[in-house]
Amino acid sequence: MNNPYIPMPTRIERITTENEARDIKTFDLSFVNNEDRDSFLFLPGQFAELSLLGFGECPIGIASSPTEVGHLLFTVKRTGFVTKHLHRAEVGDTIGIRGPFGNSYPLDLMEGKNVLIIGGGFAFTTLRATAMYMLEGSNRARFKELTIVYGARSPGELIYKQELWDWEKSTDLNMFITVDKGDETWKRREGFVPTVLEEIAPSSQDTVALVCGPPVMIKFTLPVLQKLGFPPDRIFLSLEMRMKCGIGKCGRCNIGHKYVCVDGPVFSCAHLGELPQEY
Amino acid sequence: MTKEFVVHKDDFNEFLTLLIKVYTVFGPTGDDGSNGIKRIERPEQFKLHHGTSHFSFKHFFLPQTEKLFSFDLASNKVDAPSEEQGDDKYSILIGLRPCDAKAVELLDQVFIERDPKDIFYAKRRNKTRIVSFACREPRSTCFCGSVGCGPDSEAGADVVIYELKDRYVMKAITGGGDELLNSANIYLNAVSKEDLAEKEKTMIEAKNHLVNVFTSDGLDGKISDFDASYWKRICQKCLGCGICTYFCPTCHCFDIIDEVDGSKGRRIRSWDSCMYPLFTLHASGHNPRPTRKERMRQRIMHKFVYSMEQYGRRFCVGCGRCVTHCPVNLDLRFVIKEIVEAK
Amino acid sequence: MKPKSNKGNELGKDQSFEPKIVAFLCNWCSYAGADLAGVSRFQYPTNIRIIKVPCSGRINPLYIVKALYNGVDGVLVSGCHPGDCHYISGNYFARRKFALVKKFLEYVGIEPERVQFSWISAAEGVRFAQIIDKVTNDIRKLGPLTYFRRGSARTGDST
Amino acid sequence: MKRVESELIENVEELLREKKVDLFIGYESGSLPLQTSPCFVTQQEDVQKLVWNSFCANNLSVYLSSLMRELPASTKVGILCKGCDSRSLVNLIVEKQVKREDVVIVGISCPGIVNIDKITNKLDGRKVLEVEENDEEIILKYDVGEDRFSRMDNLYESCKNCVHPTPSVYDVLIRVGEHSPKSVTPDPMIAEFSQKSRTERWQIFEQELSRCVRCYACRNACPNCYCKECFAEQTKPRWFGLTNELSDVLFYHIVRILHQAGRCVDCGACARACPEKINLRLFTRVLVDEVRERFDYVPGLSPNDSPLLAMFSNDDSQEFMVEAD
Repeated sequence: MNNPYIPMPTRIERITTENEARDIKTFDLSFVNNEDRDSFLFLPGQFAELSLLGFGECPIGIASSPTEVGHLLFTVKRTGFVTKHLHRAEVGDTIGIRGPFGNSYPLDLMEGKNVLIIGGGFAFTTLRATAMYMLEGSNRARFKELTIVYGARSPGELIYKQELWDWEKSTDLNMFITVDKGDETWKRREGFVPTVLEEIAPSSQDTVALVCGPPVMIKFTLPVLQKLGFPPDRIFLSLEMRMKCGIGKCGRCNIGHKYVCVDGPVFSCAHLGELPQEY
Repeated sequence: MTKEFVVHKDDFNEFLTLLIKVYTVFGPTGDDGSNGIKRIERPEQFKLHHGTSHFSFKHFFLPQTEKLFSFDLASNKVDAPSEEQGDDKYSILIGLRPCDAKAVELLDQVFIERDPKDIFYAKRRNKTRIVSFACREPRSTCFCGSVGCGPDSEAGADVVIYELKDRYVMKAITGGGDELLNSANIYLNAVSKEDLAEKEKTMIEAKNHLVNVFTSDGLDGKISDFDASYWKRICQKCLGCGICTYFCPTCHCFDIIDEVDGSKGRRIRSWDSCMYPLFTLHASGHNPRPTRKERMRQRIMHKFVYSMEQYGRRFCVGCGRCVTHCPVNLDLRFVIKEIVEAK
Repeated sequence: MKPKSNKGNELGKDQSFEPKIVAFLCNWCSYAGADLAGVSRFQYPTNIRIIKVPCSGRINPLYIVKALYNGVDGVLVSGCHPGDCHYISGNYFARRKFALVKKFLEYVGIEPERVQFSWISAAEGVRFAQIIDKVTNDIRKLGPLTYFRRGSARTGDST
Repeated sequence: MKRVESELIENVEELLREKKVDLFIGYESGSLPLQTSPCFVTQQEDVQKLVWNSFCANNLSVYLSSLMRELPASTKVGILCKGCDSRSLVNLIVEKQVKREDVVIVGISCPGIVNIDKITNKLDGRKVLEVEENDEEIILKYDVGEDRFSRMDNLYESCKNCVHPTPSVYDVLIRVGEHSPKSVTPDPMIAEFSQKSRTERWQIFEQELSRCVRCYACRNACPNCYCKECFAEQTKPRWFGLTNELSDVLFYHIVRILHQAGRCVDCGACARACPEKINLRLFTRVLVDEVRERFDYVPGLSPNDSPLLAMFSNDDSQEFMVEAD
């Protein structure tokens, strides 16, 4: 009987500060025990509970794709008690990890279709994992056209900047980067993600949309997607909820009869429509 | 062939003594406080409550505070509790009512049947046999009949004891129950037709005692109007304390936090309640259930609707503790009745 | 990256019990009194851990109970003499609060010497040393505060 | 009691009819015999639900602080107040949680509330069909036979020592019990507990509170406890543990009771709400007596008082201060 509450020890290999406000950091972890690493099989979209002994745990989406061997990335914004102390961690410290939990983005449904990824602010973590997974050599052919629309409040708040610039140049996908308000050095597009999405107007023909971002962005993005002809069962959202156990026992992360930690965090809009609007 | 035996009332203490030799026996000892379940070394200590007990038996398997593991910050080492079962001697929890026994079976669905198994709960539960007493006289607040349970329900119990005038009819429900009765078989007598008839009569009498404010078949699909106006009215007098959830035998929500003392520390889980403000408060400050209306609605929907979809079982056993203990007498039976009739 | 815990060292291993005492000193008078005692080399026991607060009126009974809960054996709260308060009435409000706190803690069974209040002005270096000496001896006689100390582990770092 | 009920219903009907009140908080008969339950009346036809008997125990002022935050500013709320409820309400007014002009108070000079546990313990399972009462007695009718209980012997402790049965502030007063305030005495239970030795007192304090399951009913039933974020639920910082281990439970109760210093009106709502029947008044009442003796202050008597700990006087006694010997 293995104990589902015991975290697996990992070592922090690298910490990169993602934004100017320095309150978003990406932690690259490596497992201390190899059998933990081998047992930690996940798909893009899943999350894990990061555990800091003495402070507690917090559920964070896995930002790296399973194809990035030797890397396990978690991007964490400093908001609460545990994340505040996680931001004080240094390279070489040991933190615990439990998981992988939840479901992934619907890779089988996306197979052989176009994929539209819409991200906002620091909620681009699991979407980055999905993009990396799709762009990986052998996987790329399984999917047709990939379009990414990603925006943030200001240029300094964009995360994974290096990958963004590489993807912009790459021909494997169409990358659209925007900021709500640029500054003098900003030469690219300016505007909210929903308005940019309307301008680009990608065809909804045979396309699956993955959306993740702050509630206000989702509120204005969904109508645009509907206008573009995306049916609710081909729009997927990744939700955030207060969580403690991550395994469907502690009873707090439910939306209707679905637990976000077990039946989510990825839900299709159609599915969400059936559930009570209490999230 | 279910096995039923008769034990005379004056043999009961000896019968219990034999069990105490073979098993470690726990049960109510008359102390009404929340820690009312104690080890029973002598049969006189065992005091069965009249009707449902003040506290629910839940904290025998899911204690209010439980250490998940301790850790040492200096070495960053985690020492998990030992996995093996400790002494493999079985224990008996005696003195439950049928509603409590069914509640334990419902908790089994959450912590044992559904993966991943919760080893803390499983460690206690797998080693415990449940001996419940059928109800002769349900309390005025009992509504087990309305939720598919009953004064003679056998769900969750290994042995059910029916109290007659001068004897007990003991029925082994599971193999474990069989084994349990055999370990004190010198006091078991064959059950006669009259015994069974008297047992039936007392059970029918008990069922007539029940006041069915609503009926279970009227429930399906009725409690679904999420945005109905009655939710606001229902919760108006609720004080938002945690009594109804802490005394409910099927409420199993818990919180996990760390506690540190110098370089040593422990991660503990302790009871939590959907009626408390922090239960779903996000770090961003957003709270999907900001007021008591949403929380009361969640408590009722989870027990009567969501649990049906998650586990195919209704998570209310009608023990009536939330009715008796509520400081403002917010009676769940009349709330359900109002919801069903409003449909 | 350890959780910073304000727990002192383990209990004094030697036989003579050395109490741990928290002293909330008001910045304008008592803390200055302590400075004066230090500057003038007056000897006083080292058992007290000084926490400087703007005024004795700033002390919420929650802090006193939290100190006892975290494992100290006694608490002293010291402020300016009535009339000397830098904020005019801070110590007057505090006096009423302390009267009720002392009454309640004593009533439920915590030894009165465990939680003490005093007025020490900036010029009373000698008196500061004497009071600290008296408080420390009182508490040393009582022995460690075991019956209220936190269970096996304390809550996570409270910063 | 029937006269009082009809008088009450008349008053509330008039208040609602003339739009003096948008909502009236009173009692309705409970779902169990011997129990009443708070009820919120907004329509005229619901007025018949209102009752008054010896079991109207809840302190209804507890709803006012949250109601005043939720309802639009102009709403007028009517409330039925016994002596202690009105003093809790005055305390809310004094502490600026409720404005006097937003509240219409129907006062009842309270004859004392009967402790249902004392009666239900004597029922041993018999089912009560009907309850009647007169000034001296409670009459319980079973399917066969009946029982009579004296009201005075079965009152709640806080009612037995009640000094202010008549509301300190009201718009309409319904006279029930004709008795002037009793002599001002320290509560005998507190005096007797104080005689015990220190270790004995601490042992009782621990024993009583060891049964606490931290359901927070004592806090949520108390009109004085209206903080948006209670210290018990603060996470930045977390002051004490979440367990029901003794040190956490004692921390919570000691600090909560200290927060009642000079504010508690000894209505007994906390002790009534406790599911474990912990005698909380044994620990809350001591400060009520201390505040009266030391500062000659009784909370909740007039809306233009100011809170005890928001005032001071130059000659407050300070005998407890430590002096260098």
